[in-house]
Amino acid sequence: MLRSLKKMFKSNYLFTLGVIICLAWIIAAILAPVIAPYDPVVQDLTARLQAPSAQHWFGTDNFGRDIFSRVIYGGRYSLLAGCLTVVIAGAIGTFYGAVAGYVGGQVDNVMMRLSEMILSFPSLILAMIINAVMGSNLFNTMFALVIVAWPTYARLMRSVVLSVKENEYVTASEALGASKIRILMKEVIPNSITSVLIMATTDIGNQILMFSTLSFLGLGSAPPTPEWGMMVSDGVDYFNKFWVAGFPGLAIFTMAVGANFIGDGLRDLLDPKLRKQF
Amino acid sequence: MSQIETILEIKDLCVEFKTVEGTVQAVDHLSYTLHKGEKLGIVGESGSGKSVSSLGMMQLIPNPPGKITGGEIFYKGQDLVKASEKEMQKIRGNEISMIFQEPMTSLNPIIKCGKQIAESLRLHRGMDKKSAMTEAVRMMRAVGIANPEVRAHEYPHQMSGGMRQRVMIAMALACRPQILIADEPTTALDVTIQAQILDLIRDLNESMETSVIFITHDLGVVSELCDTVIVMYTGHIVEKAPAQELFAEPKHPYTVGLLNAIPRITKDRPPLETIEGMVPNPTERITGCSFSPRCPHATARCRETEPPMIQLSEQRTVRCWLYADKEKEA
Amino acid sequence: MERLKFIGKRLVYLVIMLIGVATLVFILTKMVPGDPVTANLSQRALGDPEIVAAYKAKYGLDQPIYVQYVKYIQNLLKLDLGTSIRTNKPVLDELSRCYPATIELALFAIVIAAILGILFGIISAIRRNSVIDQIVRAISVTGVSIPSFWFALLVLYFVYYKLHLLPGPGRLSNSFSAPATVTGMYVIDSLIEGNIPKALDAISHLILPGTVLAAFTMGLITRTTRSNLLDVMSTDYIRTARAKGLGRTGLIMRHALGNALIPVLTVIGLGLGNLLGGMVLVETIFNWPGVGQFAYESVLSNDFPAIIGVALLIALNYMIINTVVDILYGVIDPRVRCN
Amino acid sequence: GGSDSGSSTTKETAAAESGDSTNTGSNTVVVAMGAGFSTLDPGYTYEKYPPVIINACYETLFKFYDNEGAAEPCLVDTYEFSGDAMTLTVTLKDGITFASGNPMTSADVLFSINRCKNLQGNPSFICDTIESMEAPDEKTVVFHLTQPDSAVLSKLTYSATAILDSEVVKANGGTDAEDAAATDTAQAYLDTTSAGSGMYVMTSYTPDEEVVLEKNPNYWGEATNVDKYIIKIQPDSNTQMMTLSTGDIDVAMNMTDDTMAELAGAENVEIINGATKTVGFVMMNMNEEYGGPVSDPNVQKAIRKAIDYTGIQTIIGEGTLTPYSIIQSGFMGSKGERDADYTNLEEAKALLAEAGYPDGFDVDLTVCDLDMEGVVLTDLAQKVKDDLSQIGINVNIVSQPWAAGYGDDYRDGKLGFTVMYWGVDYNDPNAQLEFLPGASVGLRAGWTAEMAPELAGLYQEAMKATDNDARIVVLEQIQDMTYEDGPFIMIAQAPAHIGYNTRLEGVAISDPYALDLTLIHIK
Amino acid sequence: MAANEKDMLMKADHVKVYFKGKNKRSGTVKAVDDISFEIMRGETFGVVGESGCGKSTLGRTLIRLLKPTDGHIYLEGQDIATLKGAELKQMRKKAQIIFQDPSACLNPRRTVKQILMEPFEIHQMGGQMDVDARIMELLQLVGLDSYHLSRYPHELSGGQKQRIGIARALALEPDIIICDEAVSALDVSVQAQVLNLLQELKEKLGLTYFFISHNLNVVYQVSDRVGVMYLGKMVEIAAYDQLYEKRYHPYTEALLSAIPQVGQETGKKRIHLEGEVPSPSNPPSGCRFHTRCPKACDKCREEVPELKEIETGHFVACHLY
Ligand SMILES: Nc1ncnc2c1ncn2[C@@H]1O[C@H](COP(=O)(O)OP(=O)(O)OP(=O)(O)O)[C@@H](O)[C@H]1O
Ligand SMILES: Nc1ncnc2c1ncn2[C@@H]1O[C@H](COP(=O)(O)OP(=O)(O)OP(=O)(O)O)[C@@H](O)[C@H]1O
Ligand SMILES: [Mg+2]
Ligand SMILES: [Mg+2]
Ligand code: NI
Repeated sequence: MLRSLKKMFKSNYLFTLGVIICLAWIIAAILAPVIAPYDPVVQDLTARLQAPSAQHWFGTDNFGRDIFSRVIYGGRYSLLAGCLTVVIAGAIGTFYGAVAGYVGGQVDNVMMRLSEMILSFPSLILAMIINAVMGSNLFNTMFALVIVAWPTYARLMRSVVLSVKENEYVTASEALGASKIRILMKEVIPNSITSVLIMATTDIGNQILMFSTLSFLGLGSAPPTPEWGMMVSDGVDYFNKFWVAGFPGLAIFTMAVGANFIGDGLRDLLDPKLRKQF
Repeated sequence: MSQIETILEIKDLCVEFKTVEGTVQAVDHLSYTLHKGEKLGIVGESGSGKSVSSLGMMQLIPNPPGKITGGEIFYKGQDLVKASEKEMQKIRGNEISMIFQEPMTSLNPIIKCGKQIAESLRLHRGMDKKSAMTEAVRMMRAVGIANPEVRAHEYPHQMSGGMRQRVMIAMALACRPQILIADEPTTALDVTIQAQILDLIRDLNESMETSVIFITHDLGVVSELCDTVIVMYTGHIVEKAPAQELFAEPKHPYTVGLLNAIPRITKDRPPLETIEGMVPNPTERITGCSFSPRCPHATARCRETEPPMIQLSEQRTVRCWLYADKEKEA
Repeated sequence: MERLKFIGKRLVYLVIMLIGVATLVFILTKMVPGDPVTANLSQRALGDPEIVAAYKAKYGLDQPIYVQYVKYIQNLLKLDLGTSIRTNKPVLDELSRCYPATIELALFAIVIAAILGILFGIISAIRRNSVIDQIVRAISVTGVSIPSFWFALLVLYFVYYKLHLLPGPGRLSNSFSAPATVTGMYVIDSLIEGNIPKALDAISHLILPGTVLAAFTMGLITRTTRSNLLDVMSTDYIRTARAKGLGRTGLIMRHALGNALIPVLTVIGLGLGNLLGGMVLVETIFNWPGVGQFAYESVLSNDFPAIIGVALLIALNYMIINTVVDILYGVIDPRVRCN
Repeated sequence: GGSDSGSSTTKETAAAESGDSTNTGSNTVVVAMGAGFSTLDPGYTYEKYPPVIINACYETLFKFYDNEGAAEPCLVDTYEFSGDAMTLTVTLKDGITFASGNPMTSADVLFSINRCKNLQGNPSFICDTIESMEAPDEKTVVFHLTQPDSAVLSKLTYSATAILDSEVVKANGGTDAEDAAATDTAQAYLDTTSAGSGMYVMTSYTPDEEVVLEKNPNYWGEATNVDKYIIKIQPDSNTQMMTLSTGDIDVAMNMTDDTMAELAGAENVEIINGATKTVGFVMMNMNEEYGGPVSDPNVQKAIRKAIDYTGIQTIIGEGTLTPYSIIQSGFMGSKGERDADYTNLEEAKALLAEAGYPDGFDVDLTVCDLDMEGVVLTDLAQKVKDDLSQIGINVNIVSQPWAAGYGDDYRDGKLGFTVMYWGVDYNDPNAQLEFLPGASVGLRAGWTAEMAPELAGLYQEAMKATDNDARIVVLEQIQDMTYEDGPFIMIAQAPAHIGYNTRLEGVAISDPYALDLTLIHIK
Repeated sequence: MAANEKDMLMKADHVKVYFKGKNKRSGTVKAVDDISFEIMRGETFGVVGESGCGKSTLGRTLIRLLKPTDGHIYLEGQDIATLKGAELKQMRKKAQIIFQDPSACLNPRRTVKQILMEPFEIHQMGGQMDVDARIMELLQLVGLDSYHLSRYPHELSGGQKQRIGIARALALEPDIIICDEAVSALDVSVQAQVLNLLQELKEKLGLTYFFISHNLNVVYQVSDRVGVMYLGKMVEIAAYDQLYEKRYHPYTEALLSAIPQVGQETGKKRIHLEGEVPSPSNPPSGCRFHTRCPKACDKCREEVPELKEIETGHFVACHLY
């Protein structure tokens, strides 16, 4: 596994690139207070809407705030939101799907209909309504994202579990007298989780996109929090000042690309079908 | 059997696979000849290179990871290893055909069976749609499919395993190839169905004079069907002999072990003899005779130097130091 | 008989799902702390309790929630979606007004996405690990990762504003008046009118928003096509076909593609469903008077009947698409047809 | 009539198609304006943009012919207040016909205004002070008022009181009966065409997309040379900027300061910046339960002193004004702008210390998702936050959608500290009297009449003064009393930015109508 | 060899296992249809039959991995057909199973040690004995070393994996083990090793096997008694030596003749069975074999033959006898 990971780094440039990009953003977000040259929320109206320069690498916004600093700090929110959403939605969906797939029958039927209902629902609108219900701040937005995201995991997990539970090692465990819960937790879930993990990596990118989309629509964290989506949304008003919306947009984009590259790479690495082609 | 016509000659064929774990020498200096009308059986344990060697003949080794690293395959004077993809396409399905182990997955699920058979006719014989279809139906009847006119318009999943294998055979034989390679065509089938298929192959071999290379791990099948047998172990041929001679008097210790390990229906049921140990890991390189770690007769010489193919009689060869001196006698 | 039963079952399922969705939205909208009165009355009118009460009565908002719910579901079963609080018109009328615009754009986008996606997928699968493959994969990842609102802005700014290559927002140029409504899709309606320049103009207006919408789905389709094609290319029946002497083109076109595209169909179906649900941004930015914009406005003004209406419409769409995909599966894949 | 006019325009425009900028040379003018409305039935219109269309298709008894100044007669020939200011008698002009050809009579006036009142729509409150009406003859209407209302003439300029062709409207389901709210079904009709006496006739309306106006062939007055208006609904300012610069549209009504800047050098585009009467304000609840520290009058003073008004002008952009107090600049009686050097951090700190908060305090500032003429309120909130941080007040911005609770809390006076805006309902300073203690907006800040009885009393005084000079005296008194005190700080009058193609003239910012189409000419 | 001489371990009494199809059309699959037989303690009961005839289903039902639709299964006199909960769990200690595919029957994410620990964890036997020592003992029993303990299944060869599977089945010291195609996936040389191992364990531990295979050679090699199944029915049951002497049922006869034997003359006389096994969801009327039977008569088409004892201990279900 480690050996093949090493091989991946050597052979799959896109994967390597993805890892580099994501690591860079994560490090930047963690070390934001060290890296960022300015306070992300302090205004300086004398330096409004300045183009990128040596003082302000990414220029300034309409309050004269340094966009580079804001982008660096912004990573904290976007990344956190993306990762947490995926972790929570993944956990809920995985368990839900595993139970549905493993128990089967009517239980499966009802559970899947329920998740389908949410799936068939326009996700953005659902998120908007949830946000309206709960009020918009970072955590409520994440909550909305989780609600929207988990059914996808549930479905994936269910389909994997359906095939995994046919494996003879599951029957073997049953023959030994293992309880259903034990079989689910020890046999079924560990062997089904890989594809969920792969999906989760790619999904981090999607969730960051989704989160920034909600922020763009004005549902997200409260200003002046430097959140990427909101920064793009603010920048839309300064359309001809490309840097105001451009850099935060680029940040979202690169982060999503990075996550996708990693996800793709992992898929190649872990999916035995593709793996044999290496 | 006086003027036997050689149709295929393989010389020192080597095939390698590059895998994550290392390089696998799947076929190692394989040489043999196939005569016209001959039924050649290849037996050996799983992973011994049976399939790869036959895929090598068709230039169908998945590349990457596989690659033919040496050797020649002469078919009608042409070296298939050096043949271009275009030339190979003319040969495949036309001169040399192949059927595979998995009848369930070897047919395209979304194309009707008749059409799949007709396809090679249209490809190689340049037939039009209609006459190709007629010929396909004829072929289906020839391989014993009842009601071929109806069956031709069915999809593979509507047929049972035995039926599908017949369709595969009909497809392979449609263009009346010189050589039919059958890679474990009956392993997935029930014994009663297997018997039907074996009879079919034997009949076709007689009526069409097609040479058959029959790959299997079931020595019983070889014994029933084949004229000549090749026993493979870790990419090598360890023994080659006419079928009767081989089963009556196996020479190579591996062949001997293999034969003794087969359960037979006898009254007194002697306990099975076993070959100790396991087939070595394919990425490992073994110096000397590759069977030496498991061989009860292994000597220091076996472990150091690889034995050559030793010609015992006109039709028998064996790769074992035990027979090194006998060669001179012969 | 079997078929009828199947259709019957499907219909019952559909109705149950829709009621479920309606219930879900109903509960959600009732949980919203604000009430639609504030959202829809003027700041001034809010000060007058009489107006507020009359307004609530008009939309039945003064009744207990369960009464509202039962009434709503009853009406729903009569295909009455109620009256939009914001626009004071039947929701059904509002939806039938904006739906064609959305469908037109979504269909256009999915066609672009499918064609490009499949093409890219094939190319990159055939030339696996080559430079072209890497480029195509980069494009598909870009499509999947680019924030659509940002992409929309970029495209508008450069292609429309700076370079004047394609028309920007709106469904038609000012020089054309909207065609008489038959389908509500301008391209088709213009063609029905026999006005080719207008149809072309309508198509050219579809390109930019269509591309932006298509980007994500195209990425997905490219990916799925590529990996499926690779999977299929390593199957036994492809080996059989090669052993038959088929060349590369025949192999891919006749044997591999059909099988590889079966799962792609699901992605296309899902993509179309998502497009319809994810229109909000693109429609707002491209000023496209479709369901997305309507939904956005409705959410902003707590227009419950409208929100539920949109949700039902999109859920219905989703389910219809799923059904169509299932049926197509049957057409393409004989294995499904028989079960 | 919609579909055949559609096909006739196709021909004429197919020729224009070839040119790059479509409209040059034609007598069609394309206007882009914002969204946010869904009906063009005058009886229901209340939002910002419908007046653009209603003003072109209908007429009102009175009208503002320019942006500043008072209402002047339009359909009315003469008018007269009774001595106690409780009745208003108007006589209509002669020879006025509707687009249908029907002559206008006092019955139409009664129908229209009663309908507006009885529909109970958003704008019905405009008629609140009208007790009843009578029509002694075909040309005379007598308004009986509930109380003296100095703003009644201004109110009668409002779109909702547009005079409808009662015959046509009735034929299409309209009614002015008491129960009109339930029985009137004319909205569907009035959303497809107009039934007024205005210069134009609406020939099509595609919600959220476009409105088409064509010349009224039966117009009784003198028309301009614009034959047709296509009004595109384009909420996004960037879109408008781009379409304007490419010549796709002739007038862009919702530009922002920044998008304007992009067009600054363009040769065929003219831009106007000017203040509207829409005003952004900070509200500090007088009720301590909600307001906490900001309910303290000294804290309110301190905050007023701490806010950087010029900074806010910079952020909102060119054309922004800081009104003197609650009556915006531009209204009759307004005292104009607040002193430019009003801001004084030292004084603010001193006031804060006096209030017992020498080190400042933490406070939540609730803000909703609305925007004021394109300026999002959160931007104002961020500026306020930054300014207050200078005197040690740590503001925590809480955003809450208008529809999801903010609106309710605002209405119920439960917001402690917020940034909000106010768009004038009808173009009259009296609209601003609602900010007085005890009045509807005042109460939202927990400002009851008992808290400032003197100021509260000025409300009635201002209503009674039908004489303009007398009004001005009262209004100035109100402004002085709220200059330094009270829970409202008017922080900026939002500018409007209109860009238009130079082939037009007469394009101007209009408070009552957003844009007066009847004044635009093609050069 | 009368049945009562030896101690009877298991008895199947009119066992039926039907699978309801997903939709109405696919119908009910009568995978096991009214089968009765007995298994003596210490014997190996072999079952042969073509693919899909219900061997696995029968085997799994015997140890209650599947619930019989009808009938009784007695294990040491206790009817286990309807056991539930704790009782079922207790029963699991007495009956175990070894599977066909050695790679599929071991959880790929657990080490050999974890796999072998599992039975003790499930039955909470950790406290009662030295589990580690027991695991070592098991390993030795199946001929493996302690260094295999930390390996993952994919690091082992097929034969080794199968040995782990056997060790796991032995862990709870069962009375009976179902071997469902336990050697079919193995190469000839390894197959012989495993068969010998099973034989050895049986003698050492006094086990009883229910040995399923489609390979008659293998079944014959290990069984004391052999049952031949066709389409959910038992058509012939006999001791191995009886079967060697005389096969009564035409199907058994045909099956035997169809197996290619090493060293036999090519083209030996063979009983041809035409056609394929009919679908178990729509079995033929009467004797299920009549569609392929060379000796079928009218009676076969109509009447279902009973399993009759033709000779002592030799049961046949055929109208010919
Ligand atoms: N696609 C491949 N990638 C990597 N290694 C391969 C591939 N195909 C075959 N090999 C290796 O080549 C060797 C020979 O394989 P081959 O399929 O010829 O065996 P075989 O004798 O046909 O076995 P079996 O009886 O199982 O079919 C094996 O060690 C195998 O691991
Ligand atoms: N869970 C199930 N649901 C429905 N049908 C089943 C199920 N399990 C088995 N069957 C059906 O029951 C019949 C008997 O299957 P079983 O697996 O017992 O056969 P088998 O004799 O073990 O065959 P093989 O030799 O192929 O393993 C088959 O037709 C099979 O399709
Ligand atoms: Mg093989
Ligand atoms: Mg089985
Ligand atoms: Ni076999």
